Amino acid sequence: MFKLWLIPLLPFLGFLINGIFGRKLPKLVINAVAIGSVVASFLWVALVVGPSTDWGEHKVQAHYFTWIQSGNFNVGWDFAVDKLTMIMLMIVTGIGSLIHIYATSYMDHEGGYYRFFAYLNLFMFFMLNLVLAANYLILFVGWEGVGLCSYLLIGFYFHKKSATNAGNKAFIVNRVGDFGFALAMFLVFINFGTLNFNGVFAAAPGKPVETLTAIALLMLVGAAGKSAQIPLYVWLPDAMEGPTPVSALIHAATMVTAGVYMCSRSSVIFLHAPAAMQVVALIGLATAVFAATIGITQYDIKKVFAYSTVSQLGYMFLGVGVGAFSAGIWHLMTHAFFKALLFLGAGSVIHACHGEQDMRQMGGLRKYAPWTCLVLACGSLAIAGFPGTSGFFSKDAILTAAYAHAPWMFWVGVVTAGMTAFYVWRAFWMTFWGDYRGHGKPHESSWVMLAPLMVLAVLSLAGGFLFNVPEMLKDMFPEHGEVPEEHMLMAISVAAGLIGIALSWYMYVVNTELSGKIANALGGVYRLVNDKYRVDEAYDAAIVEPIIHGSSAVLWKTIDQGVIDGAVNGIGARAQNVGGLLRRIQSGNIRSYATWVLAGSVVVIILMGIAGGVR
Amino acid sequence: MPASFSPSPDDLLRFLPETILIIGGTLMMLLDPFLSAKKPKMFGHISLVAFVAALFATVAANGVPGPAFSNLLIVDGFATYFRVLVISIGIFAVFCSYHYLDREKAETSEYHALLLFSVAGQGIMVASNDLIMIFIGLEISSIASYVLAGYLRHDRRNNEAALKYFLLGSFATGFLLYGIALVYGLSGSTKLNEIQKALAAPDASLVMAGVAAALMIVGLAFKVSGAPFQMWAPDVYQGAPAPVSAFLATAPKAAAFAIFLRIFMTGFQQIAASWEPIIWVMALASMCVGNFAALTQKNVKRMLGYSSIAHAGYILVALTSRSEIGTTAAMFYLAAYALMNIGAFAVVIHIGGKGEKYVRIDDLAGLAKKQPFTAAMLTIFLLSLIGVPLTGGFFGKFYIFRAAIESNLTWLTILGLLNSAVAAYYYLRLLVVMYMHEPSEASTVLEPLTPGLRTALVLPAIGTVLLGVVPNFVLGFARNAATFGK
Amino acid sequence: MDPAQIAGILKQGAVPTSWYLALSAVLFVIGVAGFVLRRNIITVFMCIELMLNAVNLSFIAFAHEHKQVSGHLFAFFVMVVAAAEAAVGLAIILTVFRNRSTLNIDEIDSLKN
Amino acid sequence: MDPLFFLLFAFITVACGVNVVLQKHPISSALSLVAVMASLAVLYLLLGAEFLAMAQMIVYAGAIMVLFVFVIMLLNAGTEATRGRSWTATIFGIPAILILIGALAYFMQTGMPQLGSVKFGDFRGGGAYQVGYALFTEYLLPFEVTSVLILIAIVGAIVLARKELD
Amino acid sequence: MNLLDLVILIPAIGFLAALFIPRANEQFIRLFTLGVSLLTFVASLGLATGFDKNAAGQQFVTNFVWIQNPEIHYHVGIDGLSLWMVLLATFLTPIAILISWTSIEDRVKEFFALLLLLEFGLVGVFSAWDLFLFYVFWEIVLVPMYFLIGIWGHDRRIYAAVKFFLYTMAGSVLMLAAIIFLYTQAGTFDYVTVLDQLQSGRIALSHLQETLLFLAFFLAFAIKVPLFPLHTWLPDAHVEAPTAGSVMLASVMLKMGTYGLVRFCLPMFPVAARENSGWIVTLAIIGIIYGALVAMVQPNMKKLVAYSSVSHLGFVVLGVFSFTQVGLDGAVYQMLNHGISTGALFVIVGFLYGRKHSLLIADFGGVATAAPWLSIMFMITTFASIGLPTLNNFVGEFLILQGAAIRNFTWAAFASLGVILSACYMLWMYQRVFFGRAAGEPEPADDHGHGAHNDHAPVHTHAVHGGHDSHGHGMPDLSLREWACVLPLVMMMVWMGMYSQTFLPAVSAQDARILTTIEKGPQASNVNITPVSGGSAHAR
Repeated sequence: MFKLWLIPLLPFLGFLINGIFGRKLPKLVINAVAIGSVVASFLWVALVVGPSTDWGEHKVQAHYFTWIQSGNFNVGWDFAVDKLTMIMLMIVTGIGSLIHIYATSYMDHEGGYYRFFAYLNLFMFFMLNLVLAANYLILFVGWEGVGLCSYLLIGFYFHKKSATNAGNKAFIVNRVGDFGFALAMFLVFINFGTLNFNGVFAAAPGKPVETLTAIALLMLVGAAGKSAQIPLYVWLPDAMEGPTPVSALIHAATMVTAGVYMCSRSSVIFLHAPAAMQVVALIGLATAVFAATIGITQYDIKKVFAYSTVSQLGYMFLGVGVGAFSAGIWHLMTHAFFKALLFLGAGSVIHACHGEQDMRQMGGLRKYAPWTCLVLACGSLAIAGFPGTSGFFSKDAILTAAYAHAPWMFWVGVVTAGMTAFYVWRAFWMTFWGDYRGHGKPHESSWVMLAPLMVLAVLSLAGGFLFNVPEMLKDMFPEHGEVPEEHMLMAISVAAGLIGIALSWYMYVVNTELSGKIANALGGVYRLVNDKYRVDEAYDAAIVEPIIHGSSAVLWKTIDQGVIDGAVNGIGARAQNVGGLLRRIQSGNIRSYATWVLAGSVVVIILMGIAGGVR
Repeated sequence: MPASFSPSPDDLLRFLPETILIIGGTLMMLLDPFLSAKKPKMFGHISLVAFVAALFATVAANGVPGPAFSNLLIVDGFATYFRVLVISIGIFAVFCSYHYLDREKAETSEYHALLLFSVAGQGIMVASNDLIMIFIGLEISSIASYVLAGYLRHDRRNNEAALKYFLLGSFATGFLLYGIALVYGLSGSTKLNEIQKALAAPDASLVMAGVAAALMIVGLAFKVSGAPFQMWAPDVYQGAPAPVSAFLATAPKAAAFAIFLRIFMTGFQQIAASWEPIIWVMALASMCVGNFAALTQKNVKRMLGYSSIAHAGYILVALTSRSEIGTTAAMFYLAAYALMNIGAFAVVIHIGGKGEKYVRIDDLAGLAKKQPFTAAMLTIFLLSLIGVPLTGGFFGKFYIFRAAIESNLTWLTILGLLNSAVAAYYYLRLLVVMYMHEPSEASTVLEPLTPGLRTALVLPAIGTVLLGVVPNFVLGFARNAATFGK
Repeated sequence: MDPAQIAGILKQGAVPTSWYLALSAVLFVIGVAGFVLRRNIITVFMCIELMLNAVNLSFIAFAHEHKQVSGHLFAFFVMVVAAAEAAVGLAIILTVFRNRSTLNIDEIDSLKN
Repeated sequence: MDPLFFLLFAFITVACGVNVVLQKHPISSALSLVAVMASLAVLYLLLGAEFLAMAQMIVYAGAIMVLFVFVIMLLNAGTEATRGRSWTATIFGIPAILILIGALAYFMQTGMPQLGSVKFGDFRGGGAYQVGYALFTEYLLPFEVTSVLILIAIVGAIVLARKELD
Repeated sequence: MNLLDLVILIPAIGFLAALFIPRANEQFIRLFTLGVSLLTFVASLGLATGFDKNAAGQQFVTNFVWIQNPEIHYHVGIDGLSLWMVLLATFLTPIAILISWTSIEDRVKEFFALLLLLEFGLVGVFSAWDLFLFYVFWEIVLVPMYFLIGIWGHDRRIYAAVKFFLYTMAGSVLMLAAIIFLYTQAGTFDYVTVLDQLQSGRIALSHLQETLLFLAFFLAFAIKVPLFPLHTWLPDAHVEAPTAGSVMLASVMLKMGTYGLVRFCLPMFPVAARENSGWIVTLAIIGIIYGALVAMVQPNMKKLVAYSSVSHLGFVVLGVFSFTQVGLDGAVYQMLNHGISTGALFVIVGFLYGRKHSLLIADFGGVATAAPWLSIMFMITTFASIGLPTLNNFVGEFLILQGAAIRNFTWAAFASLGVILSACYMLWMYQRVFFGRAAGEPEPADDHGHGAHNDHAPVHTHAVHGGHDSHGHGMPDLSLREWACVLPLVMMMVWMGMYSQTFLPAVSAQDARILTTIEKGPQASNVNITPVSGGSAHAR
């Protein structure tokens, strides 16, 4: 009807063309294919599917073929579009298009150019699959597929061990999450007999709370993996090893928000499992605070934004957890705008500084890269929740809902908002103000890169006005209770943001010595935070190392080679020993042989005599 | 049975195969002065002719089944089966011998005469219906074998083998004979059917029958090299000239098993309940002793000696099941066993070189590279010895264990089968050395395969495969024969 | 068998067949013992003859018991066999002695294990 | 009289039999064996086996034992070496022999069916005529076949003992 | 003579014919065996097209008496279960021949002839419907594989070959005992009859008998699978075997075990199977995790893949003993998947070995630069093996785990850990072999990026001093012949991952029949475990 299959398939074709023939194609063709396929897909969504979709109750369903069928386990390759999907489709294809365009310039001097775009297109394919899916398994296809692309793109510079390490880490940590997701699906099928969203959500309200809680918690594990929540967030900061457009597209705007999307998609289940909701909210909140503290201490510009992403994702989970699904999705969208902007801007900065990522080696860039400075300012304002910007609306929606749920969550959220404003602006000041501290002469990026930035800057600023997500989604999710003190709360959060900005201005523009003093004063605490709480090290020591050493020393060397093979070879050796013994009896001496004959006959005679007597 | 001075023509026909063999042997002695200097190979040809003629005579004799010579002999399917078997083994032994005797410069009429006499003795054994006749046949076979084992009298190994074989063989014969005497005392006859009748009588002394049977088991188990009476076998097979080992490991064993089966399945059937457990243990012991002791052998001939003990164990399993199926299985297995062992020994003859210098397992190294055909033949025999399907060895084993399970000998079956897995190890070692090691010194001096040995390889190989793929032609005959004419 | 019985037998003048059998058994075992315990090959071989003689005695005793001549024939055949064995056996012993210059049975053990 | 004869010759048989085993020099053993055979011949006679008694003396004690003595002389076999190497034979041999005789005695005692008794002259079926008749009628085949046995013995002796193979 | 007979006979005839080709004509021998195997494959495609998936029972049946008394039939036929197994064997044999094209130089004739013999045995195993015949084929397969490993293998080939042979032999002799026992009860070796008699209760087995028979069959199959802790022959055999041997071993021969479980163990002894499923599944799960953990720390690629097979086949056993339609379907499907993906892994590892004559991971690095297509193919295979959706293994693993979850959620939870671990060991290996730079490798080739921004100096400066053209010679990309080996496999991965409907319905229909017969088993009602099929207990 709407040829929904066209949406993911276009990028997929791009992937095939670039992947197979890209080596021999000129860059121009590669660009055309890569960008063209995504833009075409965007246009299809925006111009054909979007307008024709009734924004009311109507839901577009499409069944293409039966994928897996076994007994009553029946999963089709099914797509469906409703409003939530529509929003996601717009974000993915829209931002995807922008980033593709940006990347043609950013990656211009890189080796493996075609490879990069092939991967990127493949990512689009899987991501679109994810959002279009009409059942959990197809969603899972996209889910895993984007993980694959994430792995490939993080490890894009595959000569670098740190890059491939990061890729592995991302994939494996995600696998841990997928483990939960898969188990959730098993439970869903066992209890609902289907994996189709329609069927599941229709039947969910009637199911026991325990079951739904279990399903929801397992889904949360999956979502935590994909969306980098505690305790599975560790892969995301490392994922910054990938090229910057990747960080923007995959590790900020789209893929990492899949967890939020999935939870919102399953809102029916979550809503009937309040305990799980509570857990979601707590994890989201904890992640938000935790990552924000780390973000304050980082000097690598991409790491700052990475922790900021983790933190913002925590916000979204907080929104979902307190029942404000639409707020979560709203924040998802605005975050996609401003975080994509921030990352791409950071890319531009890095580009300007000839690959330097350490902010201590930057400074004063506003003179060399004024446009970059400008757009980054917009993004930073948005993330700080400056009134009127997109971030302001979505963050406020979440905090309000949190207040309604539990006021203390609101307060924690506000503190986090302040910290967010602080560290984002800290990065801003360190990069653009002061004097240039690096090498070489920084330069402004090309217009191909700046154009998408500007679009994003506009969206960051105006996204809140343009797309009122809660309004769009109001029939999908239950209404959230009004909070009487709404304006008050809004003021508090805005104030927190402003304080953060001001503080950072003071510390990094006015009194640049201060930060060092504070850091020294805090001593161990500071170092702990700067070392990201040494969580990676703890994981290594507690999980990775024991597993590897245990596997090698205990399982392989001891059990496999020692015990089992030892037993097998031991049987062989025993058999040979027995053989040796028998051979010794075979002494070659005729008299001993005769004795054996004699002894044997004695035994036989006695036994037979006795047996004969018994009858 | 009215006594008469002149045997009937039928009687003579029923004894024709052995007559031919004996005449052939005697003729050889007469021709010795004319041939030995110029054409020593003729002796081999003559004995071949005699064997083949005897084979035809066997078939002819089978046409007039029945007892002969006042019931001392009986020509039935069972007898015919084993006559054909031992005569065929004789033929293969001749083929094996041509090259060997030539190499050792020991081609004489006596060798072939003794071979013919030995087979004649086995023919008598298998066709006997009387313990005393069995005894005489056994002694003809054995005494000829003693001499054959020590045939190369300048070779110390030959001497020792002959001495051991002779002394221990006579010792065991003493036990057998004592058993015969006791049976005779109990039943007043040495004819198997009379013994059976006598033992069936309600007042028969089963204790003494048991003792007599025990003594005979000792004698027969010795001949078939069943544990714990097996000790001589490896020494003798190792020490005797290789073609003689091939012969000793097969023909006397087949004949001994034939009388073992005949005596215990007819004469001593009455007291089966008492001998079954004994044979049970003996079967297991033979399998274990043979297989385990073979594991670490370095000499191929000796290894084959141990392996023959193990195979005797399998056949004893068939005997333990004491059913017609069991008898059939034993008969079938003996045929398969004979073929594969002759073949394996033929390879040993081939690689041994003058004075049997190269009979260690390591001397097979690289055979597959130097002479792939020989290696392929040995592979067939070894696979059959292991018991891999589509070979006679497998089907034989299968049939034996089938018989055992039908007789509720489940545990013996399982132990036996596990044993065959153990056995695989040492046979595999030959394959390993042959295919996977680099050629050794032995293979550098290896001569091309002579026509005689080639025949002694190809025919058994074909036979082994045929027994595995289309076992019916032998199996059907064996099944009819296993009834002992009942 | 108590002395009284023996006295009865002596008086009667007939020997129970079982006495012959017992004698045969004893002789057989002596033969066996000699085989196992003696070291000279020729002596060992003579012990085999002893065993065969013991069996012959049994045969003849049983022949008497059954009043048959066949037992005698068996014994006769055993003698022939013994003769043939003796010829061959002594020839084998001769060759062994030629090659090794010993008649000690314990020294003929090069084929082993 | 019979029992006394029996006991006398049984005693000689056993004593000489033991002597065969106990004598150190093979020639002594051989002579003891001749004595065993001779006394056995007497026992055969008592059992009515006239022909066999004669055969025993002529064939066994005469021919076979002469062969033994001849070979002993030929090989100049001295007193047998005392060093024994078979532990098995010494450790297990003697107990096994004792158990064997015990077992045979026990089973004969308990298991033997009721047997008759022997009185000299009560069985006359063992004369040369009867034996000869049986040999050429009922036992013709084994009789003829034993000739092969003798032939083998001759051939075997030639093969093994002649001077040179050429 | 129907098509199936042809599929069985062509390799056999080819084998015999190959023996008579003069050994000097090496190229002709290669072409001849390839031709034979391709012909077989084409013929077997006819089986797939002519197969009616809705018909019960076996198809393409040939049944005549081979040996009278005991009546042994040459009874072959295929059903939904064996169809794809046969195709797997015929599909992989040409590939195995192709990958050995140049790597085998010693005794060429024997090698390729043995591959045909192997194919004959494998096809036979999967199509035999007479227990005796099955056993015959089962053992025949051992022989060529023994020689393949022992003659053309690596350093410790002899140890590995003998271990392989003895392990399998030890297991199969007990199966032989069980087969004979069944014969004595049923009076026939014909599997259909035996099964019918067992199910109708005409053969009344005591509980103990059934358990022992089950265990006898199970042990033989479990060794072949191989199930933990009977697996230690596998790493040795895999590592030492030549590539073609590893491929056939991993891809097809291991399936003999799992196939046997589904074909024989379950239908014949349903009660024993259910009663024993607890510890069997426990072992399977231990195998899944254990195999994965041990694979992770292997320094040798082939050994790593070998242990991964232990892990993957643990899944299959788990699926089989879940006694659910879903699990069973998944298990059968996973057998095929594992055949394809592990086969491809070995094929590519073989390519790597051919280039560098090493199997140690540590000796590699940076292959992706020198041989991008090789790396991409291996990447796809890796992800297939990890169980990425859209590639084949995912379908199987998911169904298995779903089936296991239906039966017992804890099983699924533990087994799913294996999915995580599989990503760990495969990716870690991939990283070490293909990424990074080979020692002494110069600046990367033009189209392969080091990040202009991100790539820090050390790698650069270090690399400049490397030999100039080492990677060009040492690590060429895929040749045409190699493409011909890999591409069909990769295409199968995608096909099987994307459109399982080609394969699953036939399997599913047959599995359903098996499950029904299990539930109908004579004594089934006495047992306390309620059979569960699919998710029928819930929904609908």
